[in-house]
Amino acid sequence: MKRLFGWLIGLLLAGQGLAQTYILAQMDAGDPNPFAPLRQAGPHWVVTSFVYDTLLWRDAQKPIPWLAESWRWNADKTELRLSLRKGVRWHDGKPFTAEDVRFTFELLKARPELSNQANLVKDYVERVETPDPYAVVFRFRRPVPDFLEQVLGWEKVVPAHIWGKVDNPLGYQGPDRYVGTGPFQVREYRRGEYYLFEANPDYFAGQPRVTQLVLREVANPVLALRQGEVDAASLPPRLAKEFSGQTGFLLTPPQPSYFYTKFTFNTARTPTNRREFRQALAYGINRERLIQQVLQGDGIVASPGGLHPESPWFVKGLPSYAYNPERALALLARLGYRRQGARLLDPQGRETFLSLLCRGQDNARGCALVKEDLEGLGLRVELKVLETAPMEEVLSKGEFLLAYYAHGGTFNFFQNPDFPASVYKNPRYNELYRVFIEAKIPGDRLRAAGEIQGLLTEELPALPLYHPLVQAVYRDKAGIRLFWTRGGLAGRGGPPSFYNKLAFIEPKGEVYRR
Amino acid sequence: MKIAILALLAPSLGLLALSFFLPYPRASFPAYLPPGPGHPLGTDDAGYDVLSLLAYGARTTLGVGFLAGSLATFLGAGIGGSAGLWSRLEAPLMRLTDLFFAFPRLPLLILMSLYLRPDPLNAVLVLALFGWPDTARTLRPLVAGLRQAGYVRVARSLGAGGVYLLTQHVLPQAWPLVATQWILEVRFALMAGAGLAFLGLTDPTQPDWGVMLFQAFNRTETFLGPYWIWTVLPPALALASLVLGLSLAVLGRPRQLDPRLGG
Amino acid sequence: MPLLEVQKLSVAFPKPGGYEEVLREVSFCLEAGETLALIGESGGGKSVLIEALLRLLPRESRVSGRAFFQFQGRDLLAMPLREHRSLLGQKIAWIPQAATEALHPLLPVGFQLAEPLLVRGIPRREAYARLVGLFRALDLPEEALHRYPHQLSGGMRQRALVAGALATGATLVLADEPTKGVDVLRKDQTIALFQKSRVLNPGMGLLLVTHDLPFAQALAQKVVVLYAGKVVEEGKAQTFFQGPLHPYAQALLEALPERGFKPLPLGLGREGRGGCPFFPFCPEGSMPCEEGDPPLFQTPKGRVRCWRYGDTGP
Amino acid sequence: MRRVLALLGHSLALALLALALNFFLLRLAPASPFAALERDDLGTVFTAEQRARLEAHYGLDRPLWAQFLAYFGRLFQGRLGESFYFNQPVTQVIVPYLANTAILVGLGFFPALLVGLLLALLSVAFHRTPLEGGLFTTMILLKSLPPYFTAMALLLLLAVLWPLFPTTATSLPGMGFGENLRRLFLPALAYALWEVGTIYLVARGALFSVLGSPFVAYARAKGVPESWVYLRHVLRAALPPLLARITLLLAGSLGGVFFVERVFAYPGLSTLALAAVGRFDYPLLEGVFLVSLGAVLFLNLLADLLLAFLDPRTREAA
Repeated sequence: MKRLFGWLIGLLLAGQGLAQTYILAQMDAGDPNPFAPLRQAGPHWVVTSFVYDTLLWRDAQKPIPWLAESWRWNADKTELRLSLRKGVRWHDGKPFTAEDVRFTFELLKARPELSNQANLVKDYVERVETPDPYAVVFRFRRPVPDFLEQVLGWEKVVPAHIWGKVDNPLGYQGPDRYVGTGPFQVREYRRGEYYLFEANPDYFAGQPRVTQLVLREVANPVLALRQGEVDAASLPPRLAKEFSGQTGFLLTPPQPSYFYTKFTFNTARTPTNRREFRQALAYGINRERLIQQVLQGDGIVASPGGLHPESPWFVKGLPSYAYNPERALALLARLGYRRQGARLLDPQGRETFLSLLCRGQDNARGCALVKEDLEGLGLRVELKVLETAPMEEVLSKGEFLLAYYAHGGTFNFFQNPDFPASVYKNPRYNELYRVFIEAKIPGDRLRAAGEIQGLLTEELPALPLYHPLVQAVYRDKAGIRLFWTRGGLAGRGGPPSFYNKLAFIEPKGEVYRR
Repeated sequence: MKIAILALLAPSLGLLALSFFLPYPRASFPAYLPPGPGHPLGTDDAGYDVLSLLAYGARTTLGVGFLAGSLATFLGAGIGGSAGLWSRLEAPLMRLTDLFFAFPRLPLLILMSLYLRPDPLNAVLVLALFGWPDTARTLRPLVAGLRQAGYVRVARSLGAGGVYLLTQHVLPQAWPLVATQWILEVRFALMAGAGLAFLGLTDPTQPDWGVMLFQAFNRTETFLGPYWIWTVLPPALALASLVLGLSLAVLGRPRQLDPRLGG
Repeated sequence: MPLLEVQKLSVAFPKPGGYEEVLREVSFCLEAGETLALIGESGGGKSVLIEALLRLLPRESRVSGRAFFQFQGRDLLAMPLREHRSLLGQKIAWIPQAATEALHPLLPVGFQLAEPLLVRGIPRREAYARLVGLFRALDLPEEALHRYPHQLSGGMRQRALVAGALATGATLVLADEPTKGVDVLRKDQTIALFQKSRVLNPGMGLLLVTHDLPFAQALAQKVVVLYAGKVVEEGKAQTFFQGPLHPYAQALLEALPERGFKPLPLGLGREGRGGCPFFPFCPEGSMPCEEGDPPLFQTPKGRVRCWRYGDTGP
Repeated sequence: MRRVLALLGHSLALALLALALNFFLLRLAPASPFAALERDDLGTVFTAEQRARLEAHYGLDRPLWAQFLAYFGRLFQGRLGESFYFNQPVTQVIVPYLANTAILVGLGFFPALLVGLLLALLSVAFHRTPLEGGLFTTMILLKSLPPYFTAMALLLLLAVLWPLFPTTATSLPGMGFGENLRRLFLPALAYALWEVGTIYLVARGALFSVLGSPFVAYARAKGVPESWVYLRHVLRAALPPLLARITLLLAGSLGGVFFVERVFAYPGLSTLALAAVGRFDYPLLEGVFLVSLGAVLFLNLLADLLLAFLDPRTREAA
């Protein structure tokens, strides 16, 4: 009965956009202030994207001008001139000007620990000038074409008139820390339970569709959706399908997430220091079965090149290491491993023992399956499960042989090879990466990307396993239409999410057309 | 009452025996098969056969439970006994017991998970560490009472050393009570062990009843479909019946020392 | 019609493989205004008799026989429990044995003593007033009412219990070993206490259970001697104390220091072998005593269960 | 008052020892909060400089003994330092979670106490009858079920199969009292079911030990009706040792709450603790340990005080 009633109310109010609340299922990410270096970037970023704005934003497909109306590079890409949007106000009513942008990036330059991407600002930005209240000029020490998306699409602009007075921004607890320009203002944050955001009526990009937006921590999103305890959640397709066809519910098409699970080798230790050994193990792991058993089919096999198929630099046609135990054993034989009955003996005739570390309880299932596959080849595998912090410690110190864990950010490359940098050094990779970052002509970038992916596929410091499929399920209220932001919310391969703030505002005039 | 206890202990022992006939559980079946031919208890979310998981799980759960229980009883009897016998030792040992009682278990549990790799052996150590104070606290007053018992004083006057007294006189007398404590400690270890697993502080790839419950709990499907019937009930009932059996077994046993012992 | 007439009262407790007889067909009468002393070695079942009358024995015990109570001439043992319970604390009062444990450690003394009155609906003020009067009569300090049992001395506690019993205005008072654990010095104080309570409540029937003969002699008008659960002698107090009939009673008297301090023969007699239970210890034991258990013979100086008083006379 | 001082002294010594342990156990663990910086959940890698500046901000760059002094210095001012993960004072982070756990324990423990006591009284009054037999076995059964199983069963039965109660234990803005009660009902019930068994058994034991004492017979002999005998005499005599033991029980029972919070994802202290372990947030962990230690010590002290004050015999001596 309760659900029917809730649905009826939704229908009635949908039209007029009267006082209405929309509840999103969202993990609690701590205080919604702008600076949270240690907090998981994804969830905190999604929560704060409703309260603060960046110079660039992204729609379903591409980056779009946001607080910055337009921008121009100089010839050798060492200077970037931006003209800002006018008439934008902070939540406390003060006007948004170029001084806020200058202050924000000078702050990040001085204190790079405030945000993940701030080290790029420190390394590349020499000075930030404001020729007039609505124009900003970045001067770079070295050309960095990707700066727009990687940094300006990521860093939240903060009000100078508030943070200017704060000597230690990281632990600042003043009530005005929540002032932003975003479509919603922070009304209440109940730790571990919910964020209550209130609409910012004169938001520059459009009128928010609901007066109150609640981001709520829920144990079981499916049950919460059924009972009307939340209005939107992202689910794996197998759980989302019960809502397709139900009146009042809308679903986005299933989407491979930018998170991926991967199997990492310690290239500094025998036997995983041998490239053929790593390739052999890659052939020995049945990734299709992994997806079938762990995700009940809700996943796609990840490319060994380490990039997500949706990434603009994704290269097709790389060798796919499809499950082929015979090929694996052939490779191992070439290295001198002999099969004796059920066991595989190494060149010295000893049994081959491998230790596999697995991060977090939710990966335990996958770990166990990989262990079974490798034992199928005759290897003896000892498996250990560790919590996040101890695991990262072990990885950074290189005290492991094989590791199984998951993280996001597969839309883009990383400064160092996608691997505990402390262990796998590959000068060629770093060279190619520099070329990729500083290439001026798109063609050069694509070629560099292709070479990097080819190198990773051949060298295989880590074998990406799968991308899980996700799908948003949400109530049809206030005309809200969720969509997947290609490339992640913050443009640089940011948090994969269906909660793009554009879906929660009525587009106004030229700023953003759906 | 005896038959009830045996009936309750039977399923666990039966499963333990069964584990020697069933193959080691592998994730080689379709997920969430309902109980039927080939899989009397169906399969779980990752395609493991629930019955073989339960059987092999019995090995770990019972193993850890009985080992930890015995270790805790041994420690408790030793410390409690000596605290009772030598008055000099009484204060420091009992202070130590108080500290263990005072220190909240939850944080200690978590701390252990950081230092110790989560394998069954460490689980035994952790559980024994939590279990022994209870036995120490129960045994000390009784042993102290025994110390005043006539014949113990006589033996002491004949030059019997402390250890001799503890092993020859005190413990044999207190034996029925130590056995009761042993059952209580095993019961605690079983419950707490399954609790450790449920909090994800044990090795999830080692089949174990607590891990089965934890895995089922972690899966949303458990609450959506009828799957909980064969993924949650079997391990829970197996554990509950064993613990219930032990609880009833304790009731019939002596809790206080036999008054004739001059206690 | 006597205040209390006990007929063939028997009590047995379960023991592995059957029942152990503690009281065997005990009969006696207690008149209003009279004090009867029930004498016997401790552990001879005397206290059990009181608990049987109060129906406080554990459920598994087996009680038979009748106890007619003068109040309505009804049988105390047969009436419904609720009705019996309503008599307690009104018509029947109990002065428990170990005064120290009988009082609830955590409740003030006054409240505990007033409880039987409060239960009857007597207002608190009136109940306490009655107690104050009795406390003064038994020279107990008034504020002892508001103190806790552990703050009172042993003697004070006993006097409080007596006051409690008297406060109920009960016609039948059952006192259980009032001198037990009382040192010789205070024994005569206890005697004075009971004499004063007789004065305060002249109409009451007082059943004194004791193994303290001088105490019984000082207070009782009638005496009943129990041995191995049976009444072995019953008679007027004066005649009894000049010369008891039953050999056991004589042995009891002679054991007193002022009467020669002869040691009492050990043991409570042979149950279950038919003959007179006192036979093995009886100085005048003879043939019939070994085979048959003598009945209670009526003699001018009272009833006695001993073959010597058979039809052949003493 | 002498005894109370002794008790306080004892608890204080215990607390100080635990405080020191609390500090070192964490600092020496094989993990550092910044290890997660090797790569955050979006693959970004923090540079060495960023990491160094963060360590400086939290004072982790100083030698261990200096950190230890700072730790104790803060403690005396009642501050618990700043959480690495939340960049906020630890007290500010802990208080809401602690409040939630306190509410859950309050809603669960006290009804369980009342019901447990009542059932114990019933089973003592109806000793050796089927009622007592039935009560006794159900209670033993309740204690043998793992707490998280009862919690899961309740969630399944009363929130999923038969949606009487919400499945989410977290609150919503503007939730009325009734709605709040509804969301707390299942977790509280699950916790109560876990505690009632133990309370019943402890109470039953205590009542039986009192039942045999002479003042009970004396009460009956005063014509006091049976119900009063149990309520006023037996219960009153058993109360001091019983309450003391139950308070100790509460101190040891925080484990039960732990599981209930885990099943309902209830935002309580244990949820915070588990999350803090994953991120290895020293100060927050220290804060959680201190709070739970404080609670346990307080309850132990309360148990001793209850025993002393509720019994007039020991009241003056204390």
